[in-house]
Amino acid sequence: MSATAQRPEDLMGLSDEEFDTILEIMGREPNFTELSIFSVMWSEHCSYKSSKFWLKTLPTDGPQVIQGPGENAGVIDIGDGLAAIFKIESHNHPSFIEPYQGAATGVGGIMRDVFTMGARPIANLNALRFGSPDHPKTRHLINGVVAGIGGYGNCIGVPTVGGEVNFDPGYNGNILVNAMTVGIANTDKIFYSAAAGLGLPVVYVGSKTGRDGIHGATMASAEFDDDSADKRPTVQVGDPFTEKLLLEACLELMATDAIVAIQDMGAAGLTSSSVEMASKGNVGITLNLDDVPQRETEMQPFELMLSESQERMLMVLKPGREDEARAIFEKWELDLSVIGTTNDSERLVLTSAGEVVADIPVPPLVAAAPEYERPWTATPPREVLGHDAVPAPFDLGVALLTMIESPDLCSRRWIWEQYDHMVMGDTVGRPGVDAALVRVHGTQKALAISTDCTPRYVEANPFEGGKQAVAEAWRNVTSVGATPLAVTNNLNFGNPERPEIMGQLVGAVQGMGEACLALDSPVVSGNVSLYNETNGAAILPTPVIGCVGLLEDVTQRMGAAFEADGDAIFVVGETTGWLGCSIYQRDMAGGSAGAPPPVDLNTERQNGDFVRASIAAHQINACHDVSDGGLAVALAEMAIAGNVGADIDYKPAIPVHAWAFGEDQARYVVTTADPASFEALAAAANVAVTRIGRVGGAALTLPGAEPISVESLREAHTRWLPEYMASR
Amino acid sequence: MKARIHITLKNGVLDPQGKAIHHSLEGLGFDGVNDVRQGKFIEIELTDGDKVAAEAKVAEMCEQLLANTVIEDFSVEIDG
Amino acid sequence: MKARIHITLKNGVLDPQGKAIHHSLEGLGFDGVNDVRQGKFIEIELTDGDKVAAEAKVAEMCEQLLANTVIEDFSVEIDG
Amino acid sequence: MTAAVIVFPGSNCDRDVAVSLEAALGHAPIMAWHGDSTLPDVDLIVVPGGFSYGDYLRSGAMAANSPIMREVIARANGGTPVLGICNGFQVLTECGLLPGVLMRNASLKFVCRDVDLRVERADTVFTSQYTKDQVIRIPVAHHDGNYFTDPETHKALEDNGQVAFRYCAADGSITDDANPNGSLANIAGILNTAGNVLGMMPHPERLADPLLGGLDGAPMFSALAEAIAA
Ligand SMILES: Nc1ncnc2c1ncn2[C@@H]1O[C@H](COP(=O)(O)OP(=O)(O)O)[C@@H](O)[C@H]1O
Ligand SMILES: [Mg+2]
Repeated sequence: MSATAQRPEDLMGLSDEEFDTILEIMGREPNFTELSIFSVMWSEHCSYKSSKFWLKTLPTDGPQVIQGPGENAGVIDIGDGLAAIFKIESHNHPSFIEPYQGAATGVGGIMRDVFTMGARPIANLNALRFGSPDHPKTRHLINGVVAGIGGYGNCIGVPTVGGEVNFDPGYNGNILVNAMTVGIANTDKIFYSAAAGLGLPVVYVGSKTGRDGIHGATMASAEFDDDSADKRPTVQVGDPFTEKLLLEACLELMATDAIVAIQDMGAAGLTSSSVEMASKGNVGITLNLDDVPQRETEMQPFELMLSESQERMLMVLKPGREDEARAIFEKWELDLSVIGTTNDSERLVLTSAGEVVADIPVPPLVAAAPEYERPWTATPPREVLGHDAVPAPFDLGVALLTMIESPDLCSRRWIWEQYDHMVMGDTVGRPGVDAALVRVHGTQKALAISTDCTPRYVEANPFEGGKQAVAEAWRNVTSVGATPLAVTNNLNFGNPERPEIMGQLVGAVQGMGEACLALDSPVVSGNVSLYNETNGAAILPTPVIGCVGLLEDVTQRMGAAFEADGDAIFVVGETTGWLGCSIYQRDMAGGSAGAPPPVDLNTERQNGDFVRASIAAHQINACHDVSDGGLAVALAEMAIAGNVGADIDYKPAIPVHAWAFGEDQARYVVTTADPASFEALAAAANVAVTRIGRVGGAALTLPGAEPISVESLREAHTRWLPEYMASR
Repeated sequence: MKARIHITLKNGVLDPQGKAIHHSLEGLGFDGVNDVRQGKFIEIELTDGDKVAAEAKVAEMCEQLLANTVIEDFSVEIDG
Repeated sequence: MKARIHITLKNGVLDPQGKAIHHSLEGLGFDGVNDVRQGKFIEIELTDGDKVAAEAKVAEMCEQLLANTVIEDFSVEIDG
Repeated sequence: MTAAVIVFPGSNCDRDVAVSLEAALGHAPIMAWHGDSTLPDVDLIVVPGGFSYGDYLRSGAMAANSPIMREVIARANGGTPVLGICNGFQVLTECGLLPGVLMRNASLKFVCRDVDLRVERADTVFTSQYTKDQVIRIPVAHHDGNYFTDPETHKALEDNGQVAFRYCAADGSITDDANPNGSLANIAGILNTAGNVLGMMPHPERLADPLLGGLDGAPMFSALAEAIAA
């Protein structure tokens, strides 16, 4: 058989070369079902063909890492026999088409990735990017996405404890919905997907299979077009109630030793789950498709294999344990069906109505998956702007009020009040600023979790922006007193076949990698979402980082609220007044320009370690990292959180607007009752700290500005989002 | 004048509510139930006027607000 | 055999959903809307059999589960 | 001196309330499965929060029809204290132990936040460690908490003193602004006529640990522990 063999008219998104490779692997022409399986397995989504080369460069090891990238989720050791299991995942495109169900099923999908490994999910977060508030679709999309995230998480009973939201016209035609889940398991009870062992039953559990989600770039085919449009809904509907039952049933079965391997059915459903289990276990799997529980009639083999119906799992059990498993799933009112067995053929064989409908060798299906080193061009460097390149505001106080009322900096209360952020009884405090803190049930430990990315920095300089995303997440976790342990990441970019977009991805990954290494926070899981474009316009490059840290004793946590009158306020880290790519520049001075603030990873590390040590030594009373909007915004947030003002009497040597709104990295605002010993500690640690004022009163007074009452700060901060959402 | 609107899930779209109701009916001992689908029924009281125009207007309301046409179908009847 | 069930709020019972829809329709510029009420529409596919018996059975389902008769009325039609 | 927590498919505050009960009682409650038709001898029954059956059809409707609820109704009629929190309140109204219904929030949105409650009755097994008119702060987290009933039933509730808690402003005044969901007369929780069944939308179990933001929910559990120990 050679490349001259008859080509089907439709290669289902595969290239000519990829099709030739398939002919070689099969030694014959693949039938329609087989070609469908190759097509989805070799799609960008499942094969990571554009990004794999670069992802391999990321640091993924460390003494804390139990399982890095490659399984359903990453696993880290948090001591005392416990592990934190977490991952982030995108559901961008479906959320744009149908915001409620798209976001809901995104949440459902990432939770399955976590509990399939044996963890009980304890926290959900979400990183959202919407288009301009003026865009006619934005309000509807926010409404639907927030309701969908809440609808799923609230119902299943896992608290949604944090996240982030940005607005930019670059997302007008392509919003981003990235969902992260963190779970807890015992280190000796972690489940993997390798189906090792022969003659073992392959078991399907969960919802029945319908024609949901059989679609997309890979699958526009003549056969599909023959079906009426309403036979193939492209949008999946989430069923959080069934997922709750699936979660409880899986955890109950996992408490026994009946499971050999388990894998959720996510993208490419039964195909990718069965192929992955067979490949990792070096076995073959034969499935009888007639035994797959079906919701609709006359489903074709390729439909059963490609369906992305939600709330399903595939398991390999020890022989003879089927009845025990069935009893548990029946108690939870779920379907369980033995649909196949493992064998030594290393082939995926599918049968239906007594006939073989597909027969593919697994090792080459996985190993020969394409991997491209796509051409890329580096983003041209931008000029470093001086202070005078960004004009001062007419009035510093008015500028601050305007900024904290703006879409990107205002309070997210309207969002997080729609999420049950307290269920499970371990959420410490309420959402607010910095990392979320969730106690590990029944212990004194807590996990600190934050998601971060500043796309305008990444756009200006992908390498620095990639570093900054890691640094900011790490800083947020540090701010509450926790030690960052590892990160997960979601790479959201445009079309990788365009060299300038590929250059963004390369730069961001390199920057991330360097930061993860320097900050001892390896990447343990992640997700890549490419082709985020509409009409040739790409989104801002958005490599979202989710960082998880550990606080051994939750009672030692640090808050961001100003507390005691008279506490001295310090800035940790150096303030040069970097206004290039700042929010101030973008929103108050006519647009994003110049180089973004560089991240010095040594300083970042040193300052963060110092802050953490000061918290542990009970030296400080409040701590907040400085990010979007600079010092003035950080101070305003601390004043609002504590309902106490501050008098900032420091006289900066640089223009005051640059001092107040510049976005130099590696900085924190802290308060202390004992400034002398704090300064001594800082000197000993060789960390730059600057005393800038004191806590007290009912107003925030910035250098050279009128006092602004905390009440008016709060009003400005909370006004925009509810009003925007109520208007039309 | 009254518009009666039925909003139902498109064929093939999963109906978690219908599924749960079906299950619950079985639990209550009702047999012979093969499938349950749940939809919405909306009644709109309109100022009297032209029936044909009213029907077009209500269809427009469904498109814009009442139905999610990605996953739902709707039908409109005008009474009286 | 198919049962079509309409479940509507009794007169005088507050309908937050209907009220919100009414408000939104006005916001979208639809005029001439005097009132909006939202109810449920449930379709049940039954094993074929006696129509009269089926109707009684479905009414029983409504009484026991599908409707909350404190606030809701229901009506049942059996098709085909 | 034992309590039972009823667990339905989709309950998700069952563990949370068990933690509070254990802290107050000194031992863990019995977790009773919805499909069981018998219940061991207990001194207190809690119907917890969550999304029983996904809140599909109507919140609480399917759970109200489960086998265990027949037993719960019998025990309630026999005088055993029954506490329904959030989804539990919805189940208690659906099964007829309490009058009225909990409709979709007036905002149509799920709401999770701390609210102020005015204690209207401090002379019940549930509330004896509060004082009448005390203002307590407790979280709500629900989509269907908008209490409604017909005018006669409402009048009877008020005349009999069956309203246990109302949403209020920080100073205890009953205002529209303080009402998170549109409930009739700001009703947040009601008793049956005998006073041994309480349904409430707010979650006392979420504020019974200082680390979680306060302790205003704890007196309910200690009051119950004291009452059933006596
Ligand atoms: N999409 C969201 N979902 C839930 N919480 C959110 C979301 N967006 C922001 N938040 C919460 O709002 C707070 C402020 O967000 P952000 O400005 O990103 O914080 P920070 O500057 O400390 O990183 C944080 O507690 C964050 O977790
Ligand atoms: Mg941040």
